[in-house]
Amino acid sequence: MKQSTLIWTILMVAGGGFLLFQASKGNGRVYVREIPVEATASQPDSEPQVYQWTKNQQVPQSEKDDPGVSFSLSRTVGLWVAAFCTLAIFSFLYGDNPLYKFTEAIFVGVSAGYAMVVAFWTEIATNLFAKLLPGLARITFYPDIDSTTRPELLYLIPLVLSILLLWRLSPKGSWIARWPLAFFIGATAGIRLISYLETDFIGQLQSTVMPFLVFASDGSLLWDKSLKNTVFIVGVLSCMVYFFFSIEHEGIIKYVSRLGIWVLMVTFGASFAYTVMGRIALLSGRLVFLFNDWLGI
Amino acid sequence: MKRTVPLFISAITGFVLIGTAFIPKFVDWGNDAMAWFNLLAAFAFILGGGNLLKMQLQKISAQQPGWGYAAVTLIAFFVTLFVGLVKVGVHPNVKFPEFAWSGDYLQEDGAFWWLFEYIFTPLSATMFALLAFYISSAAFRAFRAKNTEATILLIIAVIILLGRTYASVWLTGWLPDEFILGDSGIKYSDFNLQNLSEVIMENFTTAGMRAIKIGIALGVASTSLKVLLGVDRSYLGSDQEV
Amino acid sequence: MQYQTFKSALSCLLLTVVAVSGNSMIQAAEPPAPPIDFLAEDVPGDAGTAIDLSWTLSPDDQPDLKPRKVLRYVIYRKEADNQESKYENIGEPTYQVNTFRDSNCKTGTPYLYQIEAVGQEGLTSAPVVIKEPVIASLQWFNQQREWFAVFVVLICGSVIFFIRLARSGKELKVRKIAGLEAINDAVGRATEMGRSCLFVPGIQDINDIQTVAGITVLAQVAETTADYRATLEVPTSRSLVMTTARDTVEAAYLAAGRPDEYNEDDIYYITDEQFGYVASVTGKMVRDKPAACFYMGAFYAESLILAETGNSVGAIQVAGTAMPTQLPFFVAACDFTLIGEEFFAASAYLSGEPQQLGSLKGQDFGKLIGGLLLIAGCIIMTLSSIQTQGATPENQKPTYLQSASNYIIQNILGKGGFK
Amino acid sequence: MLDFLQHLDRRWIFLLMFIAVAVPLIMGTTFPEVPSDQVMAVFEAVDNLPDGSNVVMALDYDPASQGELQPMASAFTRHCAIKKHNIYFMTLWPQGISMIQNSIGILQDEYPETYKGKYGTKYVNLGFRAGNEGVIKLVVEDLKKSYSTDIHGTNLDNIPLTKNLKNIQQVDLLCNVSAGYPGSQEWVLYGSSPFDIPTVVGCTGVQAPIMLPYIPDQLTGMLAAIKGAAEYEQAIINAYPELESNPNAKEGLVRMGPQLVAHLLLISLILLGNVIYIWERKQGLHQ
Repeated sequence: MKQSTLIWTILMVAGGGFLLFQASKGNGRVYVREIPVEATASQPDSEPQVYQWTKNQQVPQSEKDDPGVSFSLSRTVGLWVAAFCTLAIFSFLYGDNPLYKFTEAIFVGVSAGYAMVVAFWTEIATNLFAKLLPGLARITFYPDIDSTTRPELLYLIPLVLSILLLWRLSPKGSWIARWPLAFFIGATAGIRLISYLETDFIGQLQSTVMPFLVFASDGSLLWDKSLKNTVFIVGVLSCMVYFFFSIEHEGIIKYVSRLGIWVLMVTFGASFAYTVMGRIALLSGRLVFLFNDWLGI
Repeated sequence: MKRTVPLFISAITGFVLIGTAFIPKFVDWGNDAMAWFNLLAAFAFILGGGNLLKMQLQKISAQQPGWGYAAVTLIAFFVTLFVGLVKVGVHPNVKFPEFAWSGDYLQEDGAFWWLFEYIFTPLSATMFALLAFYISSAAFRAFRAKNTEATILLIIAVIILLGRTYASVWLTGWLPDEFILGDSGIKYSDFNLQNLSEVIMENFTTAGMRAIKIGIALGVASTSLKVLLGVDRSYLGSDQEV
Repeated sequence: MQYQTFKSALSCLLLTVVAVSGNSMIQAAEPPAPPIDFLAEDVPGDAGTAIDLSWTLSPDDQPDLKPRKVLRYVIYRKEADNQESKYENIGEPTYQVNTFRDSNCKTGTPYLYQIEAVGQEGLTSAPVVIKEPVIASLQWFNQQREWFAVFVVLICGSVIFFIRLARSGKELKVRKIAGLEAINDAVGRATEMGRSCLFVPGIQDINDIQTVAGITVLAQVAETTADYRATLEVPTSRSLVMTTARDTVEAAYLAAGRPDEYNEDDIYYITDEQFGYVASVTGKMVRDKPAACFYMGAFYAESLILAETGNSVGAIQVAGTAMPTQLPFFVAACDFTLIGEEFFAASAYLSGEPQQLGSLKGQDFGKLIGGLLLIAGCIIMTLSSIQTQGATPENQKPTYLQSASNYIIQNILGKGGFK
Repeated sequence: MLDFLQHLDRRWIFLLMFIAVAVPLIMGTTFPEVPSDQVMAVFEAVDNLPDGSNVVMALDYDPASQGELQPMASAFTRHCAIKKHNIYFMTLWPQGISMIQNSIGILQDEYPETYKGKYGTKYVNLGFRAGNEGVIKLVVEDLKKSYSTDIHGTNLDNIPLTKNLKNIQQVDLLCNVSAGYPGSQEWVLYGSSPFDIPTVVGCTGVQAPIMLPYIPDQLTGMLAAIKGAAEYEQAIINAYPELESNPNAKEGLVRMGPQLVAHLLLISLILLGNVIYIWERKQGLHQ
């Protein structure tokens, strides 16, 4: 135990020293170019006033001495925070630890807040507020709404349903909150029944109907294509047999469903290996962030 | 009563929407219902967020182990919510500068953008990248030739793993580009790992996926019907109020 | 290296050739010839808002001509009955395109269409107008979906039929599914060890049918945990799923006769964001070490993170999902996996109610229809390809077999309707 | 030894994986790639256009998938820059804006003589529009209906490149890099296939099987996953050897190094696992 603590302490100190060294060389800093923005009031009735502010554009480190480029404290802090977060999540691979717990707590808080903010601006503000009260929305968040837009009263329905849902919080009659849920579960069932049967049942059958034997235009048999088609059709059929619930896997069915499960295993083995590539690319991406963007190796 | 009315509501909604799929004039009703659902889900954040608060506050007030982390979660949550809803540091839309609130909530250089760019994104991306590690431990542990099925799984996985990198050229790149039997259309080089992995993907994997999808479609149909007919009504809770 | 130099030399050469030939083609621009056979017809099976236009390409619209003589076509429309109506531009498809759908029509209004080919320097061909006005008419039944409606009626009908049959007391036999028996064992083991069970209902909202199926499985699992007096934790990533799951579990505990053991706080919301949710659930797994983990619902990339973490704490894991891309990971990392259709059958099996088992028979009937249709279609296509083997396709009537296989693909499984 | 392996702590496996990815990345090890036919189709689609053609670059991905897709987007940008094409950037993903910024950075840093200070005449950034496939349907028929201004709020009628552009059917090529929905499939379904716009895409490994059926009729070519990106980079380097010395032009090739090592590691892990398993069975541990 002591030995491992010592090893870890040495590693930490070495890592910290390396970080300081890299930082002293000017790595891990972000530079921005300030771009002035000038905007004039758009409404005919408002005062003809010019508004000015600046916008920052991140530039590579090689341009840090260019005119108009300055050191950005907030983005530099951000870069270090991002690097800290990355390392803290990776530390979970070693085992649960206070660093991970701290990051996890932040992650849950920030992501829950993020999801709510996005839902507020993209759903409640855009799809409810702006639809029901376009006039008010125009002078607050969405000036580009046409001034002749009329309220769409149909959107009162989801509003009422939402209020019914929130009735749950009241001490009495909270069962009424099941009504909107029942409405949407019913809608889900109806819509998915149609869409799955159409695209996945009929659609997949349609693309599987093909001849066992394929001939070239001069009448000779194309061995490879015929073999491919036959394997394909037999594969699909045997898997379907495997999924049958009514018949026990006995007799001939046993062998066919066995073939079916083999085809499924080939499918799974291949998909597993195929996905590996993308996942490793993601890890490379994170390491590139640490090595290049942060440490500047 | 408490279960009958909702059951009635879901059955009518479901069957009406099945019917509208065949009536061109009403075919959009389903999309409308799903758009409304997103609004309902947005309002439901009050329930979820409320629950999150309650759980964390309970931990803090009872001084349960790790209550400090609960406090961190609460602070992070409120800070994010505040800067996002109030659009801290967001400049107005360039077209309409006189409307102070017209800027995009995720505008570059805003406080919410900073949280997104430097906390949310690296955390998500790193969590996602952990998969590379878990894939390696799963490969070590799970791909063992316990029976025929598992053996097939692992052989295929190895072929594809090799076929997707330069290793395929090292190992089987020497296979000649010649026909095996006269002009049978099959070449030796068709058996190099890269082609082999493509053949597997094209034939077996697509076939397996197709059968799975056909089965899923039927499963969805029967689950939907069970819900609509009230055969399975577990999602509605009970008749009694506890 | 030699090859590369050769190649770049070749591409230089090619470029020069293209450039030279391009130059030599430049001549005084002249208007292109108009397109021919301009036709319009009402889109079948729609709500009367669209008209399809088609034409034969202008003779000057050649794919290998450089510079192109035809750059695009311009389509105009006017109301035939309205005297004040003028031709308005409704779309500009590019060269080599010979169809256009005007999906902005008023139902029942006759329209006239006009097309022009536009060439270099904006020169236009003579306009071509359709002979008779077209009307976009409203259809009350989408005839393209006639055969699909037959399938929906057949499959739904068989599910309903078998449910009725089961209700009337007829015993239905179904085979066993390995993963389902494991659920009871896993809960039992958790009780013995004094550890909790974890149920993850996927990361999608309740408007995904997989989440609904996951909740129905949760109802059965909750009854088992209530029986065994094991703790059941359900972290959710959606507020509405939390709400529904609470109702479900509460009812299950009530049904098991242990309403006092139900604890609302064991079913809680974490966050909507995929990876934030996973970070929290895996953290909790490592700390609480649940003895049994169930993953039932719609999963994405997080499937393997959850399953590997569960494995590292020694939990028995049962997963069920209809996400084809995530099945391989569950199959590799979990003890038992309900694959696709089995997942939807799970709650019927677990409930043991005969009427629920009836729905499985309905599913089998659907597979039977699909399988037979597939075999029949493939055999007919094979026979027809043997029959026409080596024959030249030109000026020959389609044989009986050919039209039969076409009917299967285009009409029964396609959008052709009965016809 | 086998005893140690039998109870192998998975943290050792994690460490091996880390080394397998990190070391080739730091060393910058690359392996020669042989561009496949599909990749060459993409290369030729960009290369055979006359210099200075109009290309729409639709970058529909976010930082989370940058690891897999950035090399493709960079390679497309670099290739178009070599050919001096006029580039229209746009995205259907809100986070795609910073992805566009990366590509513009390449144009300005590596090809300053063609692109520096030529905003509006050689390239234009249309930014993000919400509406998923709805935006695609609009821009293929009437660009200015959904994009009245560029990302800086300048009216499109005041920008030389967009002044006369009615819709994107008029461009010579559409390059799309996408990580999911909305992305390649939507561009093909609503853009390239109904209007016959020549289109090439770069997408993740997960999307590749979905996109395959569209080739070659609706889709000219596709780069699938990091391997596709690496092959495309190789194809560009083969044709334009001056890029050989530019490390940024080998981003994908460099990332194939970790792929190879990691794949070999995974295979050895699978084999090792089976050796242990067979040994255990001989010891009678599995009955």
